[in-house]
Amino acid sequence: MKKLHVSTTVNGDPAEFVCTPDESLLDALRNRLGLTGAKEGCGTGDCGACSVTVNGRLVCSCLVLAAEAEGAEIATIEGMAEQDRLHPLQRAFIDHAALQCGVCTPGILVAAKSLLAKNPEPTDEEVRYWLAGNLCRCTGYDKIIRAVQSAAAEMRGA
Amino acid sequence: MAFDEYQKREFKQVGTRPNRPDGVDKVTGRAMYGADMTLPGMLIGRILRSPHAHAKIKSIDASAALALKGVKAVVTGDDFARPEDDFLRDVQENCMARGKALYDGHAVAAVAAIDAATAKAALKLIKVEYEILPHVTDVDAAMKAGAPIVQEGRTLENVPAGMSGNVTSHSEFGHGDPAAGFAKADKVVERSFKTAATHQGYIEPHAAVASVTTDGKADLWCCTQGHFFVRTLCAGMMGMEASQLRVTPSEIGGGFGGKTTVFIEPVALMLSRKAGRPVKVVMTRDEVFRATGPTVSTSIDVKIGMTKDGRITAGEAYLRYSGGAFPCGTIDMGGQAAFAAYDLEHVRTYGWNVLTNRPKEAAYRAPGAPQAIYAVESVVDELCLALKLDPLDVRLKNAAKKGTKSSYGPTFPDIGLVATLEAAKKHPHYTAPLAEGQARGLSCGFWFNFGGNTCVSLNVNTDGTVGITEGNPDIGGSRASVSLMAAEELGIPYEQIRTIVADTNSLGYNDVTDGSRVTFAVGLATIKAARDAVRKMCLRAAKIWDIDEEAVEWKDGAAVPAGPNAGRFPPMTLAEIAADSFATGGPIAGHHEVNVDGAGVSFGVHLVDVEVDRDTGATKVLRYTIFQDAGKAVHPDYVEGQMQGGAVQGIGWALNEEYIYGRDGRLQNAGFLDYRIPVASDLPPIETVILEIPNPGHPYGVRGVGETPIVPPLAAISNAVSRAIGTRMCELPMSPPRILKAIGTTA
Amino acid sequence: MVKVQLWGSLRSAADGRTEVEVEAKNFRQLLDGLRAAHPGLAPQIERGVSMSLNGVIYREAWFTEIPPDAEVVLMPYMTGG
Amino acid sequence: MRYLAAQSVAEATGALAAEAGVTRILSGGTDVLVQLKAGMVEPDLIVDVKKLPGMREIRAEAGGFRVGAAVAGAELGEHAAFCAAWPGVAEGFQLIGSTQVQGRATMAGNLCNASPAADSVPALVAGGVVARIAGPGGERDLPVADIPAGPGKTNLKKGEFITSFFFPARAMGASDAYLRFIPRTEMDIAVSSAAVNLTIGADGKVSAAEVALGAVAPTVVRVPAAAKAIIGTKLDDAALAAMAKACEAACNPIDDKRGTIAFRTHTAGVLACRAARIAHERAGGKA
Repeated sequence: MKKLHVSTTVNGDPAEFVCTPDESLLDALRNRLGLTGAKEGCGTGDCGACSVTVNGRLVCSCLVLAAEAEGAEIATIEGMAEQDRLHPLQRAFIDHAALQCGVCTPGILVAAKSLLAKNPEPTDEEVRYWLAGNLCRCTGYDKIIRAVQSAAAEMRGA
Repeated sequence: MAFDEYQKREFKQVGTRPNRPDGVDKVTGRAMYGADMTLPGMLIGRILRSPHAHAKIKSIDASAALALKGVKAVVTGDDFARPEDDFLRDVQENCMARGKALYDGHAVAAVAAIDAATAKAALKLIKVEYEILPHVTDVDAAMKAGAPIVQEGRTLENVPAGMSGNVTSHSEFGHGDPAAGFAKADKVVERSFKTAATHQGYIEPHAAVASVTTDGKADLWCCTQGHFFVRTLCAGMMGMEASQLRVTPSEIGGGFGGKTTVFIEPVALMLSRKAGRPVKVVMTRDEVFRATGPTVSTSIDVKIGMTKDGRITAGEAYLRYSGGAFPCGTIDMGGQAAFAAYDLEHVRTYGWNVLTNRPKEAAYRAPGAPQAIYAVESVVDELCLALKLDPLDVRLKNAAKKGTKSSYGPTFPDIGLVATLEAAKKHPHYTAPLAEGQARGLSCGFWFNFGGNTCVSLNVNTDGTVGITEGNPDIGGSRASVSLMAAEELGIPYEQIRTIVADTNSLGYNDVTDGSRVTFAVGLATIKAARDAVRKMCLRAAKIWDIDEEAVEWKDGAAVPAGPNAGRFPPMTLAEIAADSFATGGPIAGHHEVNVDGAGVSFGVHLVDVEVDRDTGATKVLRYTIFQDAGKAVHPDYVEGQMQGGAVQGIGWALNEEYIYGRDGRLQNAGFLDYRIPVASDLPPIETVILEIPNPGHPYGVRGVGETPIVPPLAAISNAVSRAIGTRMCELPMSPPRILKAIGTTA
Repeated sequence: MVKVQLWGSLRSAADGRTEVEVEAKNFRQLLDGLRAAHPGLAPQIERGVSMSLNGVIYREAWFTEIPPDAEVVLMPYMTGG
Repeated sequence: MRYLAAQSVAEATGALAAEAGVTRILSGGTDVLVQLKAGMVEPDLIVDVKKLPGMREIRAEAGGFRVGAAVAGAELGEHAAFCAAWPGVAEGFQLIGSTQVQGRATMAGNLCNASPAADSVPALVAGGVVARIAGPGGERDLPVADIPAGPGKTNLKKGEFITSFFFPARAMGASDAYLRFIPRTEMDIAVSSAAVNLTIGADGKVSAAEVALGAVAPTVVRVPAAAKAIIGTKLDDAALAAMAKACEAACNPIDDKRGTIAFRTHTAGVLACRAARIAHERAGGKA
């Protein structure tokens, strides 16, 4: 298969890679750019572990072709902290023990950040429905919901 | 000396909730999981799997695959020597079939190629000639005369004559005379149940990177619950010496028992050996469902007798478990656990393990217990309803306690069942009003808990900080708990300790992270290793002060003279002793190696409220509360996390999760779309109440907590649903079509 | 002599009994004694057994001392998740 | 496999028509990428149509709306005027997959994947929505109801793809609703589903209605008899019972891993009645 050259922006920095036409954005991020924070839990859009944003829109990177990244702005978990300052969601997840094995955590954080950008004061139910596509098998979600709400409150300055 | 007696003490750090040491790595995407590892020159391995449930493999022709540009090696079952040991042979044949494919998804060949696309293309070029054989996937069908025999000659000596050749083992537990007990009952209920096989559903698929060199050495990185066991298994299959195979565990993205064995690791090693290059093998989600280790599927009959005032007079259970295409001992755990919550004069369980054309079972949180206890707790609930008795009162009346001869033989020491039941009874949840269409269910749960082989090394750094090396992959925050226990024992701040999980060359053998053993056993070894280091530090202080070693004791992180006669010296802190260590005899370290026994059993009680939509059969879980004895909660956040996570897995099992096989013997739902694990919006908050009834077998009173919480949800929810619809549900999962059928809405 | 309780399915290997007596001061001697007195138990002992001693379960531990009048229960070797 | 990010409709239809092998349209990609991954399809050419003019626009037209075929669920959900006029369409579309999938999934993809369980289709069918199709021979319009031909099959010809949907002007007192049954609260494929589009007349009675069911036949089905059962009524119990019966009669489902024939048939009726009540209330109707 003839490879394609893709120029894109990842976490604000220019990035280039070559990929096969059928390659997913997830595979390109992980294998071409070395950004292994997004995980493949299913490869079919059912678990959310590969969540990233493309042009500000939350997506499963396993359901995006790498070739579609041409000219796009991609944001991944690796770009969530600002230098040595963790994002309030990242801190809240540690403080509230909202992770156990942690493999779903990058995807959940990316998804939760996207929720709070759209809705800074969600109800628990809104958080639960927004995150329904992010499977977590360890926590039963309880502490995740609490952590998101705590970060939301902090970000509102409450 | 196998275990330490518990001694009551005031804790300074144990019981607090500091941040976990691996937290930042995990929230920033830096933590390295199985599939995140890359080596120079690495090839990608893929596995070809049987599309048939049961078939003779007549031939495998890989010539076309090998001829494809970029393909470096092909492996089949013939590449492995046939192990003499039955257990090892079963594990090997489960990793790569020999002669027969025993289930849909059974590995038959593997390739290593320069990239994933080439490997995928190569799989299509491997020609396998199959002779399809009749198959059986249902446990009851497999026990019938004339059922297709999955494997010949696997029946143990304990199986009564005349049973199907698929029955591999039989066990019987209990005491007394159930017939006499039933005769004394006012009401006897007998019911048959079925439970579907479920999967652990860890989000991280299995992944391994193997690098075998021509001098016979090998390195293996993989996500596993027990890298020492991986080494034992792989070295055995590869004909290697343990010393030459170093296994390093990655961060593990969930296991729950499913990563206590090997599936792809020996395949990656063999591919690497043949190709002469490192090879990475990562399972797809489809492969995880089809070819790793789900739970047993079961068929169970339970009979229980009760007097009008709620005393159980006898209990009996017949348990038929299928652990798939290979023999499995889970039935023994089910038989022993079934009636563990009850103090019974007459109790008996009979169990059979049965072969079916399904993947080989692996452990899943309290293996064997949830199914058996579900059946028992359902019948107890039905008796409570029939006799108009309060289900908590009945359980309190019959609860196992200290001095009870357990249903599996031993007399219980201090246990926490009565305390958890009493906590449930006084909790506001138990008396909260219910609306029309809603109902409340409850169930007890139990798990044995294990100890096992454990090694811990503790190094005192010259700046007064401490590094701990342990050998059990951290699946739920155990590095935090281990650091906490060391901090407690040493008297230094938690933040000054870093605990890592080391490879197989860095420590002696550590058992798999299983049986809820880590906080208990690794914790115990850590405390002992810390005490070893403390003894050495006291000795250094004694030398510096020029007094007897016995005249020095350890207090609040410092050596102090033991009494006024020892001399008057100011406390010498760990940091001070460490700073001078080069001059006082060299680096200071403590270590401890032990096969730990004395794990205390753990009981839990779950309360759940549900609402059933009578027109669609949908069940909504409205409220959920867990009461569990943790012995001592070292890091309460992660104890709660274990309880919540286990309960939600049980909720999934009760309502939606199941392996669905078609008539063709193929798995119909090998993905997260149709294998429905609970999502966030399915659930209410999961409230937790931790009780602390100290385990006499641990210095801090710790009991394992990880497994018990998956046990009660099955019956708790089934009891609630049965009460809500007015009909006893006897099959799991209680999917909406089954509920509508039970109500009678659909024929 | 140590009284050892066996689980029910071992009955046929122990002359129809679920409680047998062997001379033993520790777990290893207990296993040796059981094997000698009841060869039918050997296959299960090979596969693995645990011992409960006064309510505490030992998975291996040959040299665990068995005090007089102790409650000793033989159990299958436990594996788990 | 080749990937083409088409810059014009002509380039896209031309490339699709010229390709002798297997082709796939990429708009949201949420089905195509799953099929690629599973090896269910190995296309020779994938044409990305998202960047074509108008494909991601929602604009007013003839008192109604024209919605570009590559508008994602999340985008449509953010269009307040559309959601007010067509709440049933919006909710059906937005039930597909997760938040992440909503960032990508399109109605055109959902329709052309041609699953009888497609969540966005019943409300489109009940709403009489018309698809605009581009092809090598130019444009044509086709009602959504006529596009699926069976599971996985459509009536589109080689080289054709959908460019937009036209939602006609809404009468006063018109609204719609869509409900599906899934075992979880999210992330599942519909086991059965129902859309109801209705108008309430000046007399307070239902003056017009369309009912469409999903996952109970090889394609989404219109059920005129169910619509007839509620027309001229205020959705009294008898009318709803007759509607449920008509729905059940229209069902021709299969037994599979997601549900049984009996379950699908029964719940299709239940959902239709519930959806009718919601649409009725939205349209300003009073029981």
